[in-house]
Amino acid sequence: MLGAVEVKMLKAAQPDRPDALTWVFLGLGLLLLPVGLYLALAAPPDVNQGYLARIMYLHVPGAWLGYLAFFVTFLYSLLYLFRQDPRYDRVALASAEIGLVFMGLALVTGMLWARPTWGVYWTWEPRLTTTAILFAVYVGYFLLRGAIEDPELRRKAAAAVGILGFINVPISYLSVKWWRSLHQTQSIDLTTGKIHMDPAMLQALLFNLFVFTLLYLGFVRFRSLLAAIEDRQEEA
Amino acid sequence: MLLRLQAISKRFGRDWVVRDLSFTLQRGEVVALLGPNGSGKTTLLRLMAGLLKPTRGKVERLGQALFLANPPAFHRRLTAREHLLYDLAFHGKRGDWEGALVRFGLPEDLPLLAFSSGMRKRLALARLTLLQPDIWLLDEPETALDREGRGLLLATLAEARKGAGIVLATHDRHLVEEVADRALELGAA
Amino acid sequence: MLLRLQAISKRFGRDWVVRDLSFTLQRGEVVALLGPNGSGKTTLLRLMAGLLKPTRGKVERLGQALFLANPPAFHRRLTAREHLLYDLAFHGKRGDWEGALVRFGLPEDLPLLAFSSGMRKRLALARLTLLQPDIWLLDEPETALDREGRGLLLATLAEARKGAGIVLATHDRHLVEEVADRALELGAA
Amino acid sequence: MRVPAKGWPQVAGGGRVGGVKRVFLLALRDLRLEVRDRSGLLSVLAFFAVMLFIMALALGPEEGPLRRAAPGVLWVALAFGSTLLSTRAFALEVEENTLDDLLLAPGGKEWIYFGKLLFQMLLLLPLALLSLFMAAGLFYLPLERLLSLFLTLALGVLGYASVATFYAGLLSRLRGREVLLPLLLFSLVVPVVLASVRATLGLVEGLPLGEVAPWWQLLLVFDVVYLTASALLFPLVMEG
Amino acid sequence: MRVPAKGWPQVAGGGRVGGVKRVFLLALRDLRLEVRDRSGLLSVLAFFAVMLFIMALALGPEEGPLRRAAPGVLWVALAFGSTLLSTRAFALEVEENTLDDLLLAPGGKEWIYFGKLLFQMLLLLPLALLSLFMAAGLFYLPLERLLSLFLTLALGVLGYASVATFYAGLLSRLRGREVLLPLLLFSLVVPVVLASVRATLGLVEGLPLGEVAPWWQLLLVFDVVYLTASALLFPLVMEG
Ligand code: HEM
Ligand SMILES: Nc1ncnc2c1ncn2[C@@H]1O[C@H](COP(=O)(O)OP(=O)(O)OP(=O)(O)O)[C@@H](O)[C@H]1O
Ligand SMILES: Nc1ncnc2c1ncn2[C@@H]1O[C@H](COP(=O)(O)OP(=O)(O)OP(=O)(O)O)[C@@H](O)[C@H]1O
Ligand SMILES: [Mg+2]
Ligand SMILES: [Mg+2]
Repeated sequence: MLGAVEVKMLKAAQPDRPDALTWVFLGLGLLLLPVGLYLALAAPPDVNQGYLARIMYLHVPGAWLGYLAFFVTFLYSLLYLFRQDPRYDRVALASAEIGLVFMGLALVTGMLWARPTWGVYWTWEPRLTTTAILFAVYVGYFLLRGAIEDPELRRKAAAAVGILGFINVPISYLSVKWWRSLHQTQSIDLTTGKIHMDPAMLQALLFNLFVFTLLYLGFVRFRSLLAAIEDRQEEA
Repeated sequence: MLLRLQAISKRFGRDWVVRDLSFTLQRGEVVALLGPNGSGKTTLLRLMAGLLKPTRGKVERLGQALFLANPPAFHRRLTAREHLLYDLAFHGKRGDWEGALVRFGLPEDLPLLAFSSGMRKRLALARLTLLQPDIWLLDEPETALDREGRGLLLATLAEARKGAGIVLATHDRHLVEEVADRALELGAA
Repeated sequence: MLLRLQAISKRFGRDWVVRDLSFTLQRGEVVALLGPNGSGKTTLLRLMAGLLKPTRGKVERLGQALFLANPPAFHRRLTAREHLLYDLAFHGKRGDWEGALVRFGLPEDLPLLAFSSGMRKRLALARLTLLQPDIWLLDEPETALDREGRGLLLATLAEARKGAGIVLATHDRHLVEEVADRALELGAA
Repeated sequence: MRVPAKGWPQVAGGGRVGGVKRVFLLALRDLRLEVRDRSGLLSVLAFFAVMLFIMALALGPEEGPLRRAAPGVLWVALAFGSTLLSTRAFALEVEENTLDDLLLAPGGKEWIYFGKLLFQMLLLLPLALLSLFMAAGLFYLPLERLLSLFLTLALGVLGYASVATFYAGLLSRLRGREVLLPLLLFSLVVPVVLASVRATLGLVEGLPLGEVAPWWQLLLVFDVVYLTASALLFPLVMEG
Repeated sequence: MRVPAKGWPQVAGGGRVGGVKRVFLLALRDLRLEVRDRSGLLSVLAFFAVMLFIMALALGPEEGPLRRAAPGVLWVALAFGSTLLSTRAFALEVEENTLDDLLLAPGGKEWIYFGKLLFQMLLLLPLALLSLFMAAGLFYLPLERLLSLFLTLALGVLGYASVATFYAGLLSRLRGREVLLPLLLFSLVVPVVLASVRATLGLVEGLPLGEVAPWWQLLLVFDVVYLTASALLFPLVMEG
């Protein structure tokens, strides 16, 4: 009797298909993506770099959303450890995965940008290095998950990596300040709140940031759901 | 009440090993855990100790629980004396380790890697008598012991039950008859 | 004659564990190795298997010897089927591993890390019946087995003795009475 | 009570032992086990020697490049030594199945973490000092600012070891830990190693202390963050 | 007989198995165990990547010193990887106490040595190739003479692994093997590593093959000597 009620409650807590909000985020994000790209192409060229600077509208939101995603992973990992509810772990997992995608986007666009401006795709410069390490942490996060069979230990271990690994986010962000080198310092400095950027460029950038955020939210909700379904299959 | 399991279940992968089991252990009780090979005795003991977590249900412990694995685990580079002293220290206890070693017929200064299986079992019993847990969880405690060792085990259990609760998993029906107040029989795997 | 020990002695450090022991094992014989804890039963079995070398004296083996340790040793990442197949291959033998698994009531595709202590003991017995050594050296083979498992052990021994010689170390006097032709009693340590 | 032989510490058996005493006793016991194996300090040291030796030979006889490379080589060697030792700290318990007994001791579980960490630091610090001297011989490393150098080593090693111990504990129950550990660990400690290399390089190249100090601060921040986070997380991941 | 599921090799159960088949089966089984731990190639690879990565960072961004350092770093990494793998090859048996069962199999005991060595080479060779590519990316190592480079790697790795496997077997019954192993090992294999570094350096710096060949000959001699000596000694040290 109790078992039946419990199953019902679990079902209610874990729907089989994405809810309306998820679809709204995803739909709106995908719809606005071309608008953002149009704004990016219409934005005024940079004084030094000309039209090349337009990569920025993918590069910077990608990197920031990566940071945000890892922050969410950090947060939900903490929540998981304190509440021991697998739902938090699934959000952490989803966010880490989407974060890897966004960070990957920032890395790729950065490399594409680096080639014409610095002459190489890659150098061992602090920002690039710390970003690569950040990327590696979350690759490790998934390798660890793959290595542990026991679901509970897997969640705990992953949560620990999600928490400890987050320290690389501030390191990556601040690396341009700590080690002044090739990569450009912040135009929108989140630590001091100062903004050095042309308003038109800023508008386009912020719009793209908004679109990316919508996409992020949609994807995380979607991926958490998939994880829930996977979990249920594992348990069945 | 020393230990209470409330409708606990444990699953490994897809197999349920323990299902909806409830159980209470009182001080002064000796409970035998019976069942064929693979029925979940060891798993249940580890759940009681808190070394495993139940998939469902709750385990409450109102006292210090210690688990005697089979075969017992020791650092082989330490002597019996050293091992007992460290164990006492880690548990913040004091006790007559020398008397215990004499009683269980164990050499003091031999590294444990030179101990035979029966000597290791005796040392594990000596360790428990010194640490005096409230809940004794013993997995096949009678194996590896010779006749004298079995006598020591029986004496130890008789003494321990005065202040503690004991759960022991075993296949030895004679032992059950000799020491257990009641039995918990687990089904086949 | 399958196995002959000629006045062997074994010393660990300064302690003599086995002293001037002579012994012969014939095909078809079951010999029980008795003695209190620490009297040298396990050591003697390992000497017989050739896993230890006697300090003095000579060990002659006229056939393949296998040793069943207590607890038995397996690779925990393999399944029972895989383990038996590799074992057969390493010994250059073939055998009905499927029948053996069914007979001993073991699952085929579970990794051994999920086996309980009794299931491991059963697998060890299944392994021996498949590899059919000439000399069976068993260390406390009856422990960890439930009633059914004990029956299987007795049947296995009865069958094996037809073509091989068996030495088993045990503390279980009932087992000795049931299966052994004669006993070798070792003194106290 | 009989007088204990062979330098048994007069702590045990003396009534209720506090958390700190437990930590020390655990570190002490592990050191003792390590010494009994006759493979502790000496062999890690040998490993260090060979690594420094091969690298010195490979990087050629000129003084300039050798000196520049020294901090990097030194830190890679230390990082590996630390990984080895932290794995061993838990391998000791896992091979003998004694981890369960530690976990069942009354009170919290942090003391196990701190005991293992202390054990590691007690081995690593003398080791770091010795490898500093070796590097001085092989890589023309100047030793005038020995104290500052050692401070750098201590800060860096602590940051490294705190995470290494945590992960070693976490992974101790998995097989294949020897190889999974570096993977997880290094992405976390590369920042520590980088900061340490920079500080060491600054000291070697004779920069004023004012310019090295920021690196020390950074290392200190890492140490504090890693240590607290690991100590808090350890009991959580070890239970059940 | 039932059709074996999940890719079981059709060798076992097929009557008397020769020595060579046994060797292959043992290597195969160990590979399988390694893969089940989900930590085989992938994680050792990660370990290599990390080592190369840190060294590249530590040795600074200029191309010249990086390229010069590459062979040394590569070989230290390979040596370390080989040590890890050979330890693991026997740790597998020791942790489970299954070494006795292997030793009691009929016939000689050399096959165990060769099986473990084969297991190691099967993991190390692809690994060496991959780390070559990584080094090419990180250390500006030119890859034009890939074949010669790979020959050098294969010769060097074989020499190293043959001794490493022998020692790992020898020490497998002692505790503390992870750290004791390098001590004994390195004194024997430093010549192999040095010769390999020299040959690699020659290839990287574009020396004519004629000047590299003597190193290869030397490596070959080492390989043959170490391999025969180890194979002959192995049964002796494993018995009794
Ligand atoms: C692989 C190469 C690169 C990587 C991994 C990379 C990484 C990053 C990351 C992680 C950020 C976000 C952090 C922040 O906002 O401070 C960022 C921001 C930025 N990057 Fe890159 N980057 C790369 C190449 C480049 C190149 C070549 C340029 C242009 C010359 C560039 C220009 C920028 C700009 C303008 C920002 C935004 C900073 C701001 O306005 O606040 N990046 N990059
Ligand atoms: N490696 C060793 N070093 C030193 N002494 C050892 C070693 N192995 C065994 N001994 C000693 O040899 C004696 C016999 O040990 P063994 O394990 O053979 O006893 P056993 O008869 O099997 O005992 P049990 O019934 O407890 O299994 C013991 O006193 C033990 O202390
Ligand atoms: N880690 C694990 N993964 C999967 N299954 C497991 C695991 N541990 C135990 N099991 C399964 O749980 C069941 C109970 O095992 P357990 O060891 O508790 O049995 P037991 O009653 O102690 O048996 P024995 O009398 O043989 O000691 C077995 O069927 C076993 O296959
Ligand atoms: Mg059991
Ligand atoms: Mg014995």
